[in-house]
Amino acid sequence: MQQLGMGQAVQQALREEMLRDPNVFLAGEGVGVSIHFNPYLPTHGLLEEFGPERVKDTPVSEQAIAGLAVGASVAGLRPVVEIMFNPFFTLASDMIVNHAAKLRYLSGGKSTFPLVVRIKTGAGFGAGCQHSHNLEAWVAHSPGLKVVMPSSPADAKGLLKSAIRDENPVVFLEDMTLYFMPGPVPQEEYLTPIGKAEVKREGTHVTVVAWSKMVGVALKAASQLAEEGIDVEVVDLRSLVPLDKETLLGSVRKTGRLVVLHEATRTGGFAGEICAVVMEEVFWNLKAPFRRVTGPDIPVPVSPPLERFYIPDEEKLKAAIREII
Amino acid sequence: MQQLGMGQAVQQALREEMLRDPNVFLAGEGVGVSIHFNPYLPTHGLLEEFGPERVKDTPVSEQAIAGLAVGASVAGLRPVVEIMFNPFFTLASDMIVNHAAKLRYLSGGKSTFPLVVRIKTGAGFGAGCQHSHNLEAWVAHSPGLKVVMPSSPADAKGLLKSAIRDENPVVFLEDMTLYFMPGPVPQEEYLTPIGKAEVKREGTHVTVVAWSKMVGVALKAASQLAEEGIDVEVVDLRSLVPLDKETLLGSVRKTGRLVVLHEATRTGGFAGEICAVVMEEVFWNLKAPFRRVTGPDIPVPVSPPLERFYIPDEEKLKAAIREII
Amino acid sequence: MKVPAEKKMEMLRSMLLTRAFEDALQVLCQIQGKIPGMMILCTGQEAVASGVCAALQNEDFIISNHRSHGHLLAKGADPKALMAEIYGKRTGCNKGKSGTLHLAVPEVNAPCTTTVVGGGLPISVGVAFAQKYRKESAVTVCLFGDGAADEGSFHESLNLASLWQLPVLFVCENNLYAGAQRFEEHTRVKSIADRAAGYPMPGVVVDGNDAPAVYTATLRARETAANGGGPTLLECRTYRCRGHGEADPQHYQPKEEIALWKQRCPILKLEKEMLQKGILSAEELEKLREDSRKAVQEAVRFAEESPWPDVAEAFQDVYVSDL
Amino acid sequence: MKVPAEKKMEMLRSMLLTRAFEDALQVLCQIQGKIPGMMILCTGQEAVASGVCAALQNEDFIISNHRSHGHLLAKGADPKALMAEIYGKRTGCNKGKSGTLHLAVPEVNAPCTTTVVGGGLPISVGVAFAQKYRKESAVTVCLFGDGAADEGSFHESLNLASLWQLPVLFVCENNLYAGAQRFEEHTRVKSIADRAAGYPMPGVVVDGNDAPAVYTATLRARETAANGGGPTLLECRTYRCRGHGEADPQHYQPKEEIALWKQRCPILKLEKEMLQKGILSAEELEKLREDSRKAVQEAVRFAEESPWPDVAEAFQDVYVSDL
Ligand SMILES: Cc1ncc(C[n+]2csc(CCOP(=O)(O)OP(=O)(O)O)c2C)c(N)n1
Ligand SMILES: Cc1ncc(C[n+]2csc(CCOP(=O)(O)OP(=O)(O)O)c2C)c(N)n1
Ligand SMILES: [Mg+2]
Ligand SMILES: [Mg+2]
Repeated sequence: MQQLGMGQAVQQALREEMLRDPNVFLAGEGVGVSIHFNPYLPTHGLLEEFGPERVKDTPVSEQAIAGLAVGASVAGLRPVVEIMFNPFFTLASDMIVNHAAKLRYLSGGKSTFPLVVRIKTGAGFGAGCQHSHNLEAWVAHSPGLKVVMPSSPADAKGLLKSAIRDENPVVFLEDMTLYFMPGPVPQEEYLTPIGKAEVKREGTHVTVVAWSKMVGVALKAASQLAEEGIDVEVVDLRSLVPLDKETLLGSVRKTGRLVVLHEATRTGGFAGEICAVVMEEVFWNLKAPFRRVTGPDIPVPVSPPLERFYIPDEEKLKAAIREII
Repeated sequence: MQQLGMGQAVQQALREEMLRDPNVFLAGEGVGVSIHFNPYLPTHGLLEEFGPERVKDTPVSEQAIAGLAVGASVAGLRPVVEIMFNPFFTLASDMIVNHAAKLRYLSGGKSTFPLVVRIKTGAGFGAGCQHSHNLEAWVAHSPGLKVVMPSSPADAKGLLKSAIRDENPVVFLEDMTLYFMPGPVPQEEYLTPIGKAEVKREGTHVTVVAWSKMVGVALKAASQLAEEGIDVEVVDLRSLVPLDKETLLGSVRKTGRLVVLHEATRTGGFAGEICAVVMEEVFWNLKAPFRRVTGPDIPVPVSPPLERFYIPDEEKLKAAIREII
Repeated sequence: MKVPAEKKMEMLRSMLLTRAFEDALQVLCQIQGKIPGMMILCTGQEAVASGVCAALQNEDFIISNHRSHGHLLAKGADPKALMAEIYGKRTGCNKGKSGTLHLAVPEVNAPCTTTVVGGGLPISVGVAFAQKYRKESAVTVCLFGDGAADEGSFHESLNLASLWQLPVLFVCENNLYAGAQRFEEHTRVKSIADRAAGYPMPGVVVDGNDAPAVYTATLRARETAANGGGPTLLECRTYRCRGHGEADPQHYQPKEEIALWKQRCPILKLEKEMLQKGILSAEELEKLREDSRKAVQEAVRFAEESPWPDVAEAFQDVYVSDL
Repeated sequence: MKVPAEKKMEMLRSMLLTRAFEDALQVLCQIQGKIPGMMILCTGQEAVASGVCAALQNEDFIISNHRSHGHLLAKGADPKALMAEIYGKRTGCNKGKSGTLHLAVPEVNAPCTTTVVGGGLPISVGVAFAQKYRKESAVTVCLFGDGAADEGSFHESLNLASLWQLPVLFVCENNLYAGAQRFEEHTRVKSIADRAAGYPMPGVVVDGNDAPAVYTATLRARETAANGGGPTLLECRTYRCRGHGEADPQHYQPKEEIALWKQRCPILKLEKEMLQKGILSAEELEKLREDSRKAVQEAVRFAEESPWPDVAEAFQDVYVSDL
């Protein structure tokens, strides 16, 4: 099977969908000509392949980029636009949250907005808190949007293809660290359904719920704990909205223990939602309190030792698991 | 004691702080001359009293309004700016979340941003989802900000005065329905500390945690349930950040049961955070699963029966409480 | 440019319909509990919507704002469905979810309306992009106020539309107020059209109370846009005769100013012109008025008699298929 | 206007310091693991920062952006504290929390720097508001790129500053690129200064590689602003000789273009002028260069020898007092 980084997998998804459907186009800052010249990056080479009519470099104008997607989608196209880094979601958030998400409802179901907003996310590249700030919890708190956060190249490809074909607005968050971690990606055409979590590892003692880059951390911790005889089940949510409650609740029903792991800051992070859902539904099966392993409630600092400290790692996760076993 | 609506209480707080400190000024859309002429509204009469140098009507430019606060505060003033309705927070969110909240950290603690952003919030006036969308969970997920949501006129006054004197950026959310519900407000000078929850009603069977307008709903439900012999404790958080864990956890430790009530939509709402915190810390005291009573995961609809259905009420709360008693 | 008589008739008809529609709303919204939410009327500004829409083809799109009744009626929206929506009834054009502030009428290519000031601008650019992408000859019109021209979205939108030479008309309805602020209290620029230089694109000012003048200016801008010549910023100078909304006592609007502009009523103006030119008789005019009153009566009856939505319907239409 | 010799000397000195500082960074950032994050240099654009800051008073404020080294050094920031911050060391001016992209130096009235493109504009308006509110005679300068002039924040800021006649100078460093986009690929306006008409305020274009010219233009705008005459939009035309950041291979920048602009080096230009006019000798120049190299060496040594912050420090400085 081909081994690709997540950027390349995204690239393949974009290429295949653009070949399949002439209504798909890309827009964003540097999606055509980029300040990087790197085949590992998601939109590399697509301008050359599809031309400037379908691969649109935009000015630095996040509101216009998001609005372009809203308008083009209601007029029948399938925009895939990019917001360069997650903190700049703020600048596009009126268009995404007050418009893309709500205008269908406001039309009484008459208008549709089949658009995808791709956002690069994740700390770990020393750029500081105005470039690194995971805001998936904001998006998930915005009815009308779907929220996808793939953890592997294969998922990224299959989920993005599904997102592009979805009739609803989808926010698709790509952790940049994953661009450079190769993984197997099937050669043949496939779609990964949005809304289905994946049990990445079966286990009996505790359920760890994670998404995006943190799934790798969870798997590492799980295999290390296996040597201590702790049997960890790892659930990769893949999408926060829709949330695959069945898989989530099924797992915790079985293990009776839950740790939620995410990179975003703790207070108000999506781990709270997971805890609440599980608590409401499977309380009587629980054997121990939950734990959340998350970024601390601080902006992401630049200094390497501080940034490393910010990002949750397998040591922190293992410690949390041990606390409740 | 004087009986004031929350708008009048806010007005008193602004007036007193402006009299006390010449560095306090107000800015926003219609904070001086308003399309309403209504003494119940928060900034009514302040332009006449303090003049156009200190009560600044701005153009319809939310980014500029929030940026004005950031810049003026770092230069030594004490801005109190208004974002007209909560959904427009999106338009100001880059300035508030990426700047007001982070620039102190980015300066290594050298610069301070003592500003207040007042935001009108809450459904119930038939204006629809682009005017009604409670986003306190977004703000609470943004390290560097404090988040205050008063439930009564007296609290609004005391908390706003504290917010204005706070050295940190504070987001202060006012539910508009409360503007027109009079309550007692002490005549003499007082401050209400930010970060202290209040037990509004003591009870032994279940803890209901609420804030803002929903505290009134909780109290109503509590007194109705009392007749059935269900003894409800009502905790008014008053601020989401800082969160008064001591009061919160103390209450659930006592009752063993928790229902969180908020008007914001369910998924990703701040109820999740409360559930997670309590679950992590007082698991062994719990007698039943938690419940969340919240707005459903839909944009706020306009049609009167639908909007009424959207807003959580005492019937829904009582049903949830009965489920776990 | 000579404006054909039938175009004048079309504009007069849509202005009369809008005026009758809103005159009814003015009364209805005073009745406690009848109509939810704010009530924002365009009384006195009808010539903008009517002039603009008379210059458009059916396939052209419009993106409107909070002051949308005139825009949508002029584009051909069904007054019954609008009225029922304003009431919040199930038969409303948006099933009661939108109310008066965000009326969406895809049937007449008004697929969404936003009450976020300035929000329509980036969306209209997106619609126009789709038109150009598909090599259509249709155009998109964005209608917005003078206040919206201060929002950042205005700037980003005009720059992008100009850069890509998109077929979009930015029609600024400068009614001299943005909320309680007079025009000169929210910007020092003398004319919104002056901002066209910054993108650049043609900037045109027209008397917004003169429907044929609006029509003519729109037709020209449409021609340019449809032929690949890019966007135009068209400022229509008019006046907000009523308050920002019906709850606004207009305490900050000079009475003489209101009186002056009421004399400049765009409907009276066109009626007079048509009567003088002999392309309209007094009887025809009375008939037109009667028609619009009847249409509005029917719309009100329809709305009144329509059922409320069921609460279960609140969950519908968030997503294309339920999650 | 005649520019005094000592002002020229001041500008030359700060340009040389910036160049030496960034030449060192160019090398250091190639060494794996030495410096975190992106490395964004202003090589070739030094005349803007130096010309602007030479025209300012100490009490004036500047708000800078991602390309800030020159701005801050010209305003008088300590190269040691900057360098240590860029390394992420505890002794950095921001204790390692900011790194190179958001250097804040309140000591020289640069209280915050933002890497959100366009983010500095509304903040600078706020700072200028405070100056006017307190009836100070100081002004605020906002430094931003041509790309930032497409953000909505630009528009809102200029409108508000003009409306309130605030003492702020909007200095657009038009280096002909915004990321990988050439100027004419991100807007059709011929000159950012043309946008001044939309607010309105004076719009001035100056050769951004000519420090004395920048100085003179800034002095004039400062005078106007400090005397209540309101803001100016000053566009300094220059060129980004290096990539957007050091990881950028500049594959989209024509080699000849880069070569041409390297010949227009603002430092060589001023050196030559000063040597010709006899206000600088070859020996003095050598001494100036030597001084800046030494200052930078010292800064690098300081940064290298400084300790890393302790992880516990990550929790400090979020709030004024911990929650
Ligand atoms: C982003 C945003 N800010 C504020 C408001 C509140 N608001 C509604 S209409 C309005 C004034 C708009 O003025 P203008 O654009 O001139 O339109 P007009 O009402 O005059 O037709 C304001 C401030 C809003 N709806 N959206
Ligand atoms: C809001 C926002 N969008 C995108 C970026 C990514 N970005 C950083 S610099 C830059 C280009 C800015 O160009 P310009 O303003 O001309 O400044 P220059 O880099 O040329 O000095 C971009 C797109 C950002 N930092 N902030
Ligand atoms: Mg107006
Ligand atoms: Mg540039």
